[in-house]
Amino acid sequence: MKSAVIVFPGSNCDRDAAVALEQATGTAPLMVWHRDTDLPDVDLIVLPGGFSHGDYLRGGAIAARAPIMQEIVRRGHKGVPITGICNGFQMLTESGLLPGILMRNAGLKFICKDVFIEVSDNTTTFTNAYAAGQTLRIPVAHNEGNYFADDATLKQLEDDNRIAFRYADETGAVTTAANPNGSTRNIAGIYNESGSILGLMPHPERAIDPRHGGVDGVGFFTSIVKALSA
Amino acid sequence: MSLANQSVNQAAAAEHGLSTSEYDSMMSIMGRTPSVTELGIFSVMWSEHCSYKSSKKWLMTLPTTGPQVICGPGENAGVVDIGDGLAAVFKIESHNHPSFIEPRQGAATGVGGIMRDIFTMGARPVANLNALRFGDPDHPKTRHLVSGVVAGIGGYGNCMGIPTVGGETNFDPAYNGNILVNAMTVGVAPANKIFYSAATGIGNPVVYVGSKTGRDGIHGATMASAEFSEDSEEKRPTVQVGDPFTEKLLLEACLELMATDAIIAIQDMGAAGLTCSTVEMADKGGVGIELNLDEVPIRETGMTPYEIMLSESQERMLMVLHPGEEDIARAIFEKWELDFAIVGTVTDTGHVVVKSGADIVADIPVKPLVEASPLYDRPWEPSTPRPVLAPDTAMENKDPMVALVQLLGSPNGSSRRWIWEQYDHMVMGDTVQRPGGDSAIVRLHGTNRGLAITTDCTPRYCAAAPETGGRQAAAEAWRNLIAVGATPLALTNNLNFGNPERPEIMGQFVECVKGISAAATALDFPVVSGNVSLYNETNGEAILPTPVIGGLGLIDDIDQTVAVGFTDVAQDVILIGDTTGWLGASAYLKTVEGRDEGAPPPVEFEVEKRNGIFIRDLIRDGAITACHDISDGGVLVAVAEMAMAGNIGASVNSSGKTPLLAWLFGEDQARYVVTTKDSEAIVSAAKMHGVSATIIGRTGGVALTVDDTHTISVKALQESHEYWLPNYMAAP
Amino acid sequence: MTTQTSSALKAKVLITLKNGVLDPQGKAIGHSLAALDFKGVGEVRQGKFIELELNQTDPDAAYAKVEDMCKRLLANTVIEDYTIEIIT
Amino acid sequence: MTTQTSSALKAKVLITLKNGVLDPQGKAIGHSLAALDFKGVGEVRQGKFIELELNQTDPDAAYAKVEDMCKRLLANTVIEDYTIEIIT
Ligand SMILES: Nc1ncnc2c1ncn2[C@@H]1O[C@H](COP(=O)(O)OP(=O)(O)O)[C@@H](O)[C@H]1O
Ligand SMILES: [Mg+2]
Repeated sequence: MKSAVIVFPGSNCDRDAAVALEQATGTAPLMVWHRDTDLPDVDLIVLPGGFSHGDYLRGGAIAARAPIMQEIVRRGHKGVPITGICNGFQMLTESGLLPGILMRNAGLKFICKDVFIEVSDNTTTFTNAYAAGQTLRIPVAHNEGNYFADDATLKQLEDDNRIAFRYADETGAVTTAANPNGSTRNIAGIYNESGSILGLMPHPERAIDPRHGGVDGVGFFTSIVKALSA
Repeated sequence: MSLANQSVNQAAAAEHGLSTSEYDSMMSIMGRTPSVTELGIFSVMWSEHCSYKSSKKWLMTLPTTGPQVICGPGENAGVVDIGDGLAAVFKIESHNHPSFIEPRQGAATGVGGIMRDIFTMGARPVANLNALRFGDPDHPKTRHLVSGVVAGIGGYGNCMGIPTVGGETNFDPAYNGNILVNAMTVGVAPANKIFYSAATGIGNPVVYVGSKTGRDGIHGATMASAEFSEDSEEKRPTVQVGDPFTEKLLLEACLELMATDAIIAIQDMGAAGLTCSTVEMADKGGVGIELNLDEVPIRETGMTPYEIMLSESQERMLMVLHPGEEDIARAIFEKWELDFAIVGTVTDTGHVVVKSGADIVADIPVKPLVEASPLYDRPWEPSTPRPVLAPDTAMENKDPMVALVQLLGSPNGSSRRWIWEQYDHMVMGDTVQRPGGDSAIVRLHGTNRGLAITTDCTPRYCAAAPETGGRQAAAEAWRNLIAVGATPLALTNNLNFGNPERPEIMGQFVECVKGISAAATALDFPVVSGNVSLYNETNGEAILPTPVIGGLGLIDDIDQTVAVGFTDVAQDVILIGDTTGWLGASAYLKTVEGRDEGAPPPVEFEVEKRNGIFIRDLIRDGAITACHDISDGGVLVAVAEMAMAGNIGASVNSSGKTPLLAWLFGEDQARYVVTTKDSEAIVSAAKMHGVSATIIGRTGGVALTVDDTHTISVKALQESHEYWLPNYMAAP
Repeated sequence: MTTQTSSALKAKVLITLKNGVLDPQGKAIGHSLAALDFKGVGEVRQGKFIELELNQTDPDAAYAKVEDMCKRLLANTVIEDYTIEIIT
Repeated sequence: MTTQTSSALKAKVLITLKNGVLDPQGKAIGHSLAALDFKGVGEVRQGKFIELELNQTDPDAAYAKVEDMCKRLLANTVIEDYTIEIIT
């Protein structure tokens, strides 16, 4: 399985994503600089976390207009699996690959801590190693993770079962208290229509090592490997 | 800057903060009337901040060497060998005055500045820490300052992608008019590829990279050396705005260039900007440098040479390159969309010569400028010793659990979670002990080894007995490294004091330095870098003496470390070290009884070492399951913190030690609480090593109980511990 | 980006949150104002203000260009509206 | 803070960085516009726009009040300037 991590000026979870991918796939991903003109054929594209362009204007906004994003959008429409983590999720919404937008956290503060998320559907490229309804403990670290979309979009997401993860408490109950950032309907991650593109705020690449953030993120990467190497 | 238009005379020099004798020595070095630009250069080079004129005499007494030390004080940061061909590069730096004026930007640029010091030496930063001191929580400015400083530190470090893994935070009315923001960064570099700042090679190009130069922070360096007064609001426009995004690019570009062999010398532009970096690079290399200001990338129109030389715009670096490597370097900086300009050459004149258009605007001999920089032996008064209090000084019928809750829920005793959750402490995937423990542990990427890092200082001890306070600060840092299983390697220090022209303040400084020096020598814990921040006072009210110690330790195997939290039920709780019930200058007396009295606990290095090495070996042998050093609040607070972190209760037995409150809350030094599955082995090993070890309790249940009579649930402790700071910050 | 003193025009762009979109920053400001004892303050909304120097002379062309900038970058039209003013 | 439809006045406040203060956001926007091939864009500066409903009727009193708000909360006068417009 071949993967690429796109590096933007200000990306800072690119190495973490690469470590996780290498651990899961056995090969290091290609690290592609945002100004590189050609993107090799890969099975998976990762838009990593960080502060691309300093998060200036809006998180992910400037990166989403980078020339390489046109190619990424094209691949996305062709069905190439893409995942955007944190700042990468913001790029996906800003580029129109996913609906809605990630606004400033309701508490107006950066927030870095472990949260629990509930896996809605375990049949997707990104979640097949989990059980449906499983609760994962995964870190978040962001300033703008407050998902917003209009009611029609939200209904569509719900109807199509495209809400990938919701913030929950330790027992899996989706409650207001468990929502770290004010996100609409506790949304922590969403899919595109076909399920080939996933954006999520929590960092599965920070939960692949018992010494660091736990291992609940490992399934995310093994799911991908299983889905894409088959 | 009206100053720029003045003709240079004694009055102008005085406005630049030069004394009469400094003015005279400038005149004799120059042998003519200096230009305004030259005066500006003298004034910043001779400011307290750049010249260390009040402190140098005493700093020279600190022990700075050891087999592990690759580079001690004098360069951008200290460098120690950490084995396997790697070096750790670290330093702490203050940004106190700017953070008081504009907390968010002041703190942010402080973090940016210390990170530049680290990557200038070729190291990738792997961890940030921050030591903060704020005024009385009830002071009208405090909340705003806390919120701004934390947002600024987080904003900068988070954007850079460097985890902020620890620090300390105190509140005391002595900081009402003068908060302290000390930022520490640790980086890792190949031990054989450290970059230094000595310019060499006559004719070699001098290159400017990073952001453009604007009118930011002109006279920041002299401001950081002047006491605050009511009108310091006037100095506001000198505050710089940080751009962490540009610094992230600068970091990556510099490390990319450093992987080639293009760089001869490199120096970041910090305080006093282009002036300080040019003079230091020339001085260290024993050469001259000629600068052409027309080539300096400028952000604003109409900047004068004076302004360009003194600007403190952030995110800039100066380098000397090997001739012929300019294009390689330029291509890298252009890739990262940063400015790159050849602004000068290394010369054999021994002068810094600054040109602007057809004019020479400054021509100063480097050696005299640096060597004649004033050094003072300021008069100092020894401190008056406080009486030693007897253990029965504590209130007789105070319920210990009520006191415990009070301590854990007090401004100085409560959890700092509200702060560290605003810091990305996990990015880079190597934080194996997060904030909240004794030391943070950051794994060396791709290995099973790690660095332990902490910052420590107990200002109330330093105020009560400065030398003891200095000894204690260094010993506590050492202890915090030990407590996770690390071997302490070296320390960095940030000496924050009031106005050194007052003999009693200078006395605090001198005695604290003596204490640190004694501890560093005795504990093989040399001082490899540091920073001095003086004149921390407003309208004559000085801060508490606050010599912050940043400690670094090495861990050979991160699987042989422990944390503070209880790990299981039915384990024995052992107290290591001697307990006399020392309540003088304790948190208990101050917080619970409102008494700031008594001599602080003495620090005995022989005991310190014996106990510490014993603990570290236990951790390495896997003999203990949790460890916490005892500091503020004594044994009971330490046990409570272990219970809260592990979510497991414990029963503690004083075995009739009296007075009970002194035994529970006294702050005797060199002590630890550990838990184990096999206490017999530990007690007998302790006996063999001459270490005192007492089984004082057992883990289990959901409550913390003392002598079967006093009890409180762990949940109630957690609630009171976690309540204060977020609740305080949520109030309008 | 260079600083051009010869710019003939300036554009001022206000970017505001659409009606109905929650504005936590505005709300927080409202709270703080109340805490500072400012009475009679109704809703508070926070937006962005962007000023641009444009090196051109025709205000209509400038307007069209800035509108294009808003659509393509400056505003996120999922939640934001923009208004443009060209100053000659 | 309550939403008062009976507010008699609105205040619009623009908060801009003082001249000479570095504006990293404006700089990044300028870069991005250039990358999107917008030509002839000079300096770009980003500020804040705050709209307030005020439950009072006298525009002069309202102005004075909002100015006080700017000094005490809305603007960081160390690095920012503000301009106020009262709309009746
Ligand atoms: N400003 C801060 N930033 C990050 N972590 C902090 C800060 N202040 C305190 N901490 C963390 O809170 C914990 C408790 O701090 P402290 O009581 O000073 O510890 P100790 O007594 O062991 O030195 C430590 O893990 C420390 O790193
Ligand atoms: Mg400790």
